[in-house]
Amino acid sequence: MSFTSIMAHGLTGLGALVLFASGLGVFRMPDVFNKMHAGTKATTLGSILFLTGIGFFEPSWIPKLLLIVLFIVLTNPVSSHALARAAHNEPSEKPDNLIIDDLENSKGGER
Amino acid sequence: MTLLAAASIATGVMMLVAAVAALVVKKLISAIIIVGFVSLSASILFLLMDAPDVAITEASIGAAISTVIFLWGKGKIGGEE
Amino acid sequence: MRKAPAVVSTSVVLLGIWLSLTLSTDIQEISIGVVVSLIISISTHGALTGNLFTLLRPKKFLAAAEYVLFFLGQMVKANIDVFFRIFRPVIPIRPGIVKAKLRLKSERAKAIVANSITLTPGTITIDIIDDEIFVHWVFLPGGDVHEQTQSMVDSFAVRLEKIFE
Amino acid sequence: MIRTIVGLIIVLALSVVVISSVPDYSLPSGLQGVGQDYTERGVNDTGSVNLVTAVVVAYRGLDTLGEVVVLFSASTAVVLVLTLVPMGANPTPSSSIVAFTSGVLPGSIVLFGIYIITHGHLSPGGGFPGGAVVASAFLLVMLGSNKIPGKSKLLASIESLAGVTFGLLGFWGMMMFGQFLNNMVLPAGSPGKLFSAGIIPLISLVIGAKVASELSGVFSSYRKAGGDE
Amino acid sequence: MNAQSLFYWSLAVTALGLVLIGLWGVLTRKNILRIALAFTLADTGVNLILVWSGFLPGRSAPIVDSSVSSMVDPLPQALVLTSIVIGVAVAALFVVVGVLAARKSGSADVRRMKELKW
Amino acid sequence: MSNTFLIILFALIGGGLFLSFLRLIIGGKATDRAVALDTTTLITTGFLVLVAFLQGRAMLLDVALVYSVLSFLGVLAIARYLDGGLK
Repeated sequence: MSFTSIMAHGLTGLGALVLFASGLGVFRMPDVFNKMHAGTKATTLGSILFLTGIGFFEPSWIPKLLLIVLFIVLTNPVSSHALARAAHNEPSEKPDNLIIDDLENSKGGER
Repeated sequence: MTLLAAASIATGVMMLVAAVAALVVKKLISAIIIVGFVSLSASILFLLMDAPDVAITEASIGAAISTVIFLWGKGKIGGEE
Repeated sequence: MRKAPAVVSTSVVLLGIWLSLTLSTDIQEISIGVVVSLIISISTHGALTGNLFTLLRPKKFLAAAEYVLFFLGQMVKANIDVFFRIFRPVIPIRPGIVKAKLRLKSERAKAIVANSITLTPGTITIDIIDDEIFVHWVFLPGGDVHEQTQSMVDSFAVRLEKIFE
Repeated sequence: MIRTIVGLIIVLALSVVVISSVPDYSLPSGLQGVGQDYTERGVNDTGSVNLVTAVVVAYRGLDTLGEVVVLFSASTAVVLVLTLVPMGANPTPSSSIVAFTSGVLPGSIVLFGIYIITHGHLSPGGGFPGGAVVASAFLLVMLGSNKIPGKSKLLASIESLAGVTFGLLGFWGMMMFGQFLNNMVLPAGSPGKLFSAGIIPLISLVIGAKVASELSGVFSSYRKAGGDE
Repeated sequence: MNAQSLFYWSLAVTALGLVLIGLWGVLTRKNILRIALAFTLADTGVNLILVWSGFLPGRSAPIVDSSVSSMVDPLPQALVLTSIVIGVAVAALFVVVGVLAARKSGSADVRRMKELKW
Repeated sequence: MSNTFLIILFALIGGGLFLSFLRLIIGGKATDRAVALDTTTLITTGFLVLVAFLQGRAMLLDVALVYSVLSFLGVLAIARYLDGGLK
């Protein structure tokens, strides 16, 4: 077992595990915002680890894999943020378990 | 080969369940989201059927453009189902 | 002409993207890539990267490198946090949305801070209204919540300020 | 309720008919007819490594011209019918992060679309998916920015220019070799290079421009029907 | 039944099932946009069947390479490629006409679109 | 890559895909489904890369790249719709 082989197996395995954890998190978490915690962070790191691991298996693919990683890191938080904003703005979509909610208060002040 | 066969069967089952769900689910917006998933799994199946060109086309059309067209239509009709 | 550095740095980045897409260093690919990336960067006024040449100064380069390392560390921490949370039988949550002040001025810096906060432990950005940022906590920290949030936001903002000023 | 059950019965009957019409459930042994021919001679005939693009652009180029016409008439119909839809309410403005992203990312998405279009003969892709990707960049601008991009004149001229160019490229082959859309009016080059496969890259580019401008035209007319003038 | 033939026929069953589900939706749903969704589902199913008709398990994608010995049929793939793009244009037309009809009759329910009956 | 390891990878990614798919079908509110769709597309990107690796052809990575870019647009469109930005 060489160093590359160990890194490749370890990173792909870990990445797949994190991707699985994100799926589990999206399934188990109770409300939208908490689902987003699992659905954004875990998928981003999971993709990074998994694609880097594949890069250790196939070194000539590394530029393209890096490009996929770059696009995921740039776009994933944006879509998640847009969804979070939508979930907060729409009264029927908003979860009711928030302990404090400064955004609602500041919106109330504006009206 | 066995792995790919298992993957295609699993994807196909998920796709059929999602297609039925898209037609029976209550809200139209949920139906549109689920149709997005159907197109995603169709893209996987195209890739498994050795048709990467078709997979790319399905991904580029089904992921964004057709979703947006339906959302626009729903926004223009307005009101609940 | 004022935007020339931004256009040049954008087209360099776009050329890099093109070459990593084609996975080849053939002369035909490079020439077409140069033409296409120049056209795109001129017609978008170099919006992709802005002026990247300021990063070549050693001080700023170090600041940027520090930011990236800090961000990666925080992201790994975030995932360990999420990982151990979702495998519990009962998921421990104490959610809340807290606001904090953001001192940064430029849109780019604001977007980077918001995206970094979304990817780091326990927090996602809900909205930015003017200079206030609204952060959702999965588990509200003990003590003064507003102070904790402010210090978390500042830990990113201070590092970014060194890059953008 | 009665509708659902009748529909279910019809569909089940249809599925029984289809399943019973399959003669035997074995694997076919190989390709027959024209498919076999294309896989054997495709690279020598057209110089294109990607045989799907070779079929779309070279062997069946005339069909593709017809399909582009279908796409054109469908999108024109959409735009025409949309002028009958009255204006809607004002949309909510997007947040600053989304607006910023929609200003930054479209350039790289367009670059990506151009990569897919120009490498249609080397890797998966070609005019149709590449044009859709370029149209998606336009879509991102419209989703994020709060202004309506008003370049429909440019779009219309690109669209008609692309259509005319397609026809002219076809007639070029007709004049030189007496065959519409003959591929070999340009040198075939060595397969695998960017400049190879005759006029296939050019026609891919034309198809891409056509698809992108038509889909973008549909989007911008949707947006105009909904916004306040 | 070995793995290859299972792979082959399961794809056919999936594609056929999608067409039938889409047909069922077109026959039984009442909202005009829901019918349009069912229509696109059937469209996707038809595309899957067409690509499947040129597919053989164990061969590779029709992009010639030094490592490739046998390929699947490129012709159905080329047809489907254009069919998908045409399909989205047709769906857009469907949605727009549906929007007009819904505005005329005041609801998206097809049973109340009296002007479309003849 | 040994066969067992490959099966483990397929099982983990497929399991994650299946769980987020279940959330997509069971739902709750529309935003729950949208988050599930987002997660599904990202896990699928990983899956497509794995398939490309199995076939050993770099050009299949284009599919994963297109998907990762355009699924973002789809989710963004859904978010903008729920926000009232697509009237």
